[in-house]
Amino acid sequence: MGDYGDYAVDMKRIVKRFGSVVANDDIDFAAKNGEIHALLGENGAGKSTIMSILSGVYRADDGEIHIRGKQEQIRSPKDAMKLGIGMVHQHFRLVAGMTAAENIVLGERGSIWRGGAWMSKKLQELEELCEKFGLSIPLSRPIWQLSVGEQQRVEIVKTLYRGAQIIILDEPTSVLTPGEADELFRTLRAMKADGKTVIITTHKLKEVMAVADVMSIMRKGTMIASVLKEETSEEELARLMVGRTLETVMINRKRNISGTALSVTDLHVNADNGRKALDGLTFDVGRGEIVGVAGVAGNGQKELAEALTGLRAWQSAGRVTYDEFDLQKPSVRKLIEHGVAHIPENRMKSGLAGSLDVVDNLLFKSYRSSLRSKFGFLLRKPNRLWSDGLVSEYEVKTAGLDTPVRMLSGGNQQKLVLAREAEQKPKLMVAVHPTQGLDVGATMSVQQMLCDLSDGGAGILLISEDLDEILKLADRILVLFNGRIQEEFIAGDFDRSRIGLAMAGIDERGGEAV
Amino acid sequence: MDFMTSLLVAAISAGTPLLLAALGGILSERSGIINLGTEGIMLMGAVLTCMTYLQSGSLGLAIVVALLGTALLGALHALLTVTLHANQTVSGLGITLFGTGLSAYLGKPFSGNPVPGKLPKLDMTWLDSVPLLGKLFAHQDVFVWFSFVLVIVLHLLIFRTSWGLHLRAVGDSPGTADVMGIPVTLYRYAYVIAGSMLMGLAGGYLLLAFSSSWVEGMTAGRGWIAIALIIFARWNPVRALFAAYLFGGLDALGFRIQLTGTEIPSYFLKMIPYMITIIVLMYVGWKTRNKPSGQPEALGTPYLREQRH
Amino acid sequence: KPAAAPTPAEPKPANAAAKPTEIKAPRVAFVYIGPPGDGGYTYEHDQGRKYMEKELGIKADFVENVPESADAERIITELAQNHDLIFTTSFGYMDYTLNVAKKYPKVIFMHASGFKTADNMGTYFGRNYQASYLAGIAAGKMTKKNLIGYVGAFPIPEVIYNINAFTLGAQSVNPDVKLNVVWSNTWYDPATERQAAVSLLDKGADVIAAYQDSPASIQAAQERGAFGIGNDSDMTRFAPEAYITSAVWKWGPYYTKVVKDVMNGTWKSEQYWGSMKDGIVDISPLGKNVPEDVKKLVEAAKVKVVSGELNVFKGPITDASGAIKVAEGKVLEDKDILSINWFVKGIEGTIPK
Amino acid sequence: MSKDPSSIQIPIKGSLDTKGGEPKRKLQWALSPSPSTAWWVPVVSILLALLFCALFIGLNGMNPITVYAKMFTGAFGSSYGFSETLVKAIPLLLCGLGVSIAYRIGIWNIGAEGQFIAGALGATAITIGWPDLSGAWSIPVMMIAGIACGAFWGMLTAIPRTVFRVNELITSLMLNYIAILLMDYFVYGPWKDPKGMNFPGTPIFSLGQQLLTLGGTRLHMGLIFGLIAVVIYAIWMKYTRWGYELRLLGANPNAAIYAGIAVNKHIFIVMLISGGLAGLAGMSEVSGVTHRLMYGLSPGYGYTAIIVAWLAKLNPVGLIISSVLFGGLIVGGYSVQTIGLPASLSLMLQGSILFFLIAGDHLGRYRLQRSLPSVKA
Ligand SMILES: Nc1ncnc2c1ncn2[C@@H]1O[C@H](COP(=O)(O)OP(=O)(O)OP(=O)(O)O)[C@@H](O)[C@H]1O
Ligand SMILES: Nc1ncnc2c1ncn2[C@@H]1O[C@H](COP(=O)(O)OP(=O)(O)OP(=O)(O)O)[C@@H](O)[C@H]1O
Ligand SMILES: [Mg+2]
Ligand SMILES: [Mg+2]
Repeated sequence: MGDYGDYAVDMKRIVKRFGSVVANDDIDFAAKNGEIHALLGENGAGKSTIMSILSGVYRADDGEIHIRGKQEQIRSPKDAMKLGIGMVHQHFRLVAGMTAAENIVLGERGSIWRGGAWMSKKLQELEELCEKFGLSIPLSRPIWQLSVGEQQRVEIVKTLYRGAQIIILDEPTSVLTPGEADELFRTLRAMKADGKTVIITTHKLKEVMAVADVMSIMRKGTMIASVLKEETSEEELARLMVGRTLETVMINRKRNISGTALSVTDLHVNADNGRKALDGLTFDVGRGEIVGVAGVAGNGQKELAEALTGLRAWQSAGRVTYDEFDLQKPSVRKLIEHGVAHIPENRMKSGLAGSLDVVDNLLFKSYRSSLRSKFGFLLRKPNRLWSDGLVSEYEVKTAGLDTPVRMLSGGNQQKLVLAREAEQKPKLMVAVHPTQGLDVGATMSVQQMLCDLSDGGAGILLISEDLDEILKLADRILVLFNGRIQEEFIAGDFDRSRIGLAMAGIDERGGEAV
Repeated sequence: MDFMTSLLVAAISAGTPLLLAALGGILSERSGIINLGTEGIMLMGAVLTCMTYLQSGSLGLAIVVALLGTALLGALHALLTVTLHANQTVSGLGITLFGTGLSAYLGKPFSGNPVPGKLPKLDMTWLDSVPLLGKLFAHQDVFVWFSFVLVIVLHLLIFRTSWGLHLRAVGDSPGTADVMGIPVTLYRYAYVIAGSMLMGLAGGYLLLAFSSSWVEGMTAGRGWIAIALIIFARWNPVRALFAAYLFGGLDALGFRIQLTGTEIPSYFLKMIPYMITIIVLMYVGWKTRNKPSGQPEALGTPYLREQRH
Repeated sequence: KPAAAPTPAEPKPANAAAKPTEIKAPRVAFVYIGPPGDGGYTYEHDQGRKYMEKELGIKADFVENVPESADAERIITELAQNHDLIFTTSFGYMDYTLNVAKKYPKVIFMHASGFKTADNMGTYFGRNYQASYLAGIAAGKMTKKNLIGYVGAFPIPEVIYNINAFTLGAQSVNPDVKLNVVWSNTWYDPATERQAAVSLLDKGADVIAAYQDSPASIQAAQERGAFGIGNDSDMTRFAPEAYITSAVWKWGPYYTKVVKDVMNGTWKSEQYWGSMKDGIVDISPLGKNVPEDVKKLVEAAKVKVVSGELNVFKGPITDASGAIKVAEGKVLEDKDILSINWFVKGIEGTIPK
Repeated sequence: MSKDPSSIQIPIKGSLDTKGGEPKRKLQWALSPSPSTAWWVPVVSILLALLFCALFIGLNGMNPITVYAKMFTGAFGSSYGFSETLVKAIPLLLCGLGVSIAYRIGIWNIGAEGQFIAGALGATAITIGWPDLSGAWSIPVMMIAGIACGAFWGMLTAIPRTVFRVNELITSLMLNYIAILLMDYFVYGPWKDPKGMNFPGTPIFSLGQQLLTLGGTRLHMGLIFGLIAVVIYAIWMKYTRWGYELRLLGANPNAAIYAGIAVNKHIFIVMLISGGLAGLAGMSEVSGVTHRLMYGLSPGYGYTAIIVAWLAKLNPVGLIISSVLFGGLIVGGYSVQTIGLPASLSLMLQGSILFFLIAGDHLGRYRLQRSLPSVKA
């Protein structure tokens, strides 16, 4: 790589260790000016780590970094910023209590006074910026009220606003709907057209092929290869990532649906802010059936999942019955006892306890059972054996059973949650974005696992923003819009474009729904 | 002076040291660092004010020395909690022990000697004829006026300036602040130190306004009350003003009830401020049960850039 | 110094040991409730210690800030291991001192303000109410509005008899005078004491007296143009304009005498309650704004108190409800003074029962 | 544990191995974090703190060695001193245990002081209201009363917290002041010893109302209560289902809700236990040491207990060590006063020891490690 002029980023021999874990082992990575460069790899490959080094969040143990041909020391995010490097982190870096606009202008120096006039001037500036890149965000709402997609757009606008020339997006699409993802890609292309260098990490090969110019593939802390889009294929990428050829697993399903696992009648639920989130929902999930819930983020999916798993109260009128068990008022514990499993939307917020170890995190749902505890005492040895089994069965990569789960990579954390929930042998599984952030192999095994569960007679409510996933797995699709079921589709009658219309709130006859 | 007016005057008088200390605590906690050393820092502020005033005869110098000395204690707390990631509770309690001890040690040769001068007052005789305001404001000392100004300045600082925005970000989400190029460590140091200086000032004021001479342990637990008032005020300077005056006023109210010849034992009358505080908080808690508490999200947690959160 | 006994000696029958023996250079220790720099109670004991040290040319040890909790017993025990005479200067040490006295029969203990004794343990205190009475006379003359405010620390006999004596003194020169009492429930907390004083000033009192350790109340009085009466020590310097006087302790001569007795082997266990005549209590010089005639009046009364002609608690005395507590021609007995729990007529205030 | 050899965790080799075809790399020394602190770090920290304070002692005109020797012998050097240190450690241990349990689930109970006094009040109430209770019954009934009153005081913090979302730090602090005033009311008022010349204190407890003591010392059965409680705590936290629920709740309350754990119920119960333990400490203190309720009963045990708990990192064995350490520091601190050191210096020493301990705790987690910059997979 003699000609540095072309390279926006050139990282050489980067080494990074976390305790005894080598997250980046002698990595070389380079990205040219004005290209969209995708960084691929399985969970825990070290993608986030190397990007964090570039953006100054981590400091490399060894190696050098050249930016636009010049060797630079990046000691802090501030150094990175000065070099025009901005990053959208996998776990967003936003202040929940502040508005979107405040978050965007947060790092800004210069004028100290932040009166109303200043803010309205900024708002206008930001709106123009959003428009330029085709992003829409509610600028004056606090972050905690925004959906994940909106939060991500805030993050992107933030980097753009700060004039970043090299923009890193760490798994930007894992939390987006197809529509949102498409929007994001449009934005990325607009940024590329603007002369910016974009680096994104992702697991979704289809997206990569659609948007990236170059792909670099990492595996287990090392860099495997860099390939041009024109010279590769999805299959090759997958092989490089996983290190072996992936047989395209056909998902086989028995599809014998009988009885009801869940029956919901006239369910009304309020959101955190008191506004109505679910407005009289009625539907069933049969035993052995997978019901997909599609919809644009913020139409009540989150509240639906919470209401069904006992985390959120519902208005008294409705009625929810699980496999003949009639729930009077929300109780997580009763629902766990009656075999309701839940893969929550945000694993670190509620699905896991970061400072506890793997065993403790696997015990969440089952510690009350007589297999895991007797006379109020936990059975330590059996529990460890059992955990060890689960960890290897679900291929969770961890340094050990005593490792705090905060140390695990995002994908492996998700696998841990899945392992725990599936282990419950549930009668009903409420799965929210179950494959979010998972690599190809893991995604496949998770999907297979869901199918196996349903074949075993469990009802599955699959709430996902990955429409492809729903189309692939579901026996029935409910499209949620504005807290109501906009339309229902039965397997064999799936029509992508009609589903898309329904998600936008437009019914068959073409009129806008109320 | 009628009952209410005199009570209000008493409330301001008793509330001002609490207010200053609570404002200091708010600054510190807004940056994410709890400082349970308030009591010790107040004592150091008091003793340094007294010593310097006695030695130099200059009030100004006394206050400067008190501010510098308590800034050092703040820096120690920041060093331990920000740089060395020490447990903030232990460090704060250590500051209280150390400050109590050091102040007693330093003050020994000076105790029982009154400082040579009075607190300067801002006399506004033209206000005297105005009914309520005259009594409340016409003859307040400079510290009281300073505390009024400080409340406004801090409110604007926290909510209307970029510094305040940075400060809140550092306290709520240091990880975010860091990637935005805000120097988390610098902010935490600066605000812990500034907060300590206010606590020191509170101690100095307590000495100058209430006893004019030093004796060990003269704050008598006011540092702890100030810490409680921070929560009461939900980390907001303006609310801190009302909280401090409410507490001070209730404290004064007890004596006034005693003077009505009531049969209620004075112990129970002295409980009034504590009980009312709990009751008010229960009421406010119930009313705002669906709102965020206002507590800085990262309060009490050290920030390490490379640690996963 | 001789080596300290490593473990406490076995308790022995108390009377077997307390034989008067001469101790040439007694090792003396004091146990203080507060810091010597409190400017009040402990300060005066410490002054007494220094006086005694100077008079006798010996050096005494002291331990300050000893809480009246379990700690006290340990500290007294430790001191007993290598001292001959120990003064414990606060009431709360009484039981602890007694416990240790039983274990160390060779050591002499002197406990201030208590009522329990042993062969090797005596008690001592002063009739500071006599001085309070004199201060009351000054106050009674100085008040224009005939309303005096009194800030009391805690409703214990020591405070109550001082308030009563003070009131009787004021009434002796001004029969119309009324007294309002508030309890601060603290010995030393300037801000609280000031609050208490201000509440009295707001009610119209123009003289503020306080049985407290800090000068905050007289300072508050000065700011309001009222007069103030302090306690324990001379507090002129804190509020020269407002200062009238205080009852003050003069422990030095007494401490000297006790140590001398021990040196000579003449010490005996007794309950000493010294008076103005002995010089253990006094009033501080009257303030600069106190008129000459008032000074004269106080001076004259002082002579009578010292000579014994004037007994502060001489009947008739009625309590606040009007009931006769001391009949005409009788005097209140010491044991009744020491356990007093009523206010004399003219005092408005509550003593919790 | 993943047995897969291709797992990405590549242990760094301890030994130098640059043979083979690998290019030579320079040897690195680096500070690397390790999860725990070595045993000697606290010892060194304390020594440094002593060295630091030696400065002040020297300034005060005394020989630091004499002072420290006296301090040590005063607290640990004789059987009497050590028994006194343990007497001091008992309330610290029980209160420290109480606050530890609360901190485990993220509850900022700084109300041990008030709960301690409430416990003492409860136990004393039995002696006042039921003076003739037979000896064998007195102690158990007093214990129950002490624990119940401490727990009640804890509940007064728990209810505002769970029902009204009031920060427990502020309520528990306010309740401390209220408890002290309540105690003052009783000892100055209705419970005053009628034979006590109107002085503020209850009558001395009868022998049957006093805890057994060891030999001629003041070391009482409270020590046994404390040790039993610590053992129960250790087993409970580590091995029981309930302990697991509390650990989960402390680590992530949202996750606890998600796992079906009734958060408020747990907070409530934990506050009862926390208060109950402090209450037991209060009962032990009146029944074992002071033998009466008197004003100024606690010289701040409840607050010192917070330090004890955090120093121990809420760990059971640590609690025993740190309560004895602090008991010794206090006892030794008074002891050196008998040779003329001002009280203030022993407070400063306590503060400095804390500073050095927590600073050492952090610094001690770094080890100088010799390693290769990288190891090729
Ligand atoms: N701050 C940290 N502390 C400790 N270990 C870490 C830290 N960050 C990363 N690791 C470890 O480094 C390895 C690489 O993690 P990294 O997050 O870079 O993976 P990734 O490729 O981004 O995976 P994913 O697709 O799951 O996000 C993992 O084993 C992870 O546990
Ligand atoms: N507490 C709230 N107050 C106000 N608005 C809210 C609140 N929660 C969510 N919203 C609004 O609802 C929309 C979606 O939020 P929500 O997180 O419920 O969606 P979701 O379906 O779970 O999608 P995602 O998975 O992307 O978060 C957002 O546009 C947001 O503005
Ligand atoms: Mg990642
Ligand atoms: Mg990751």
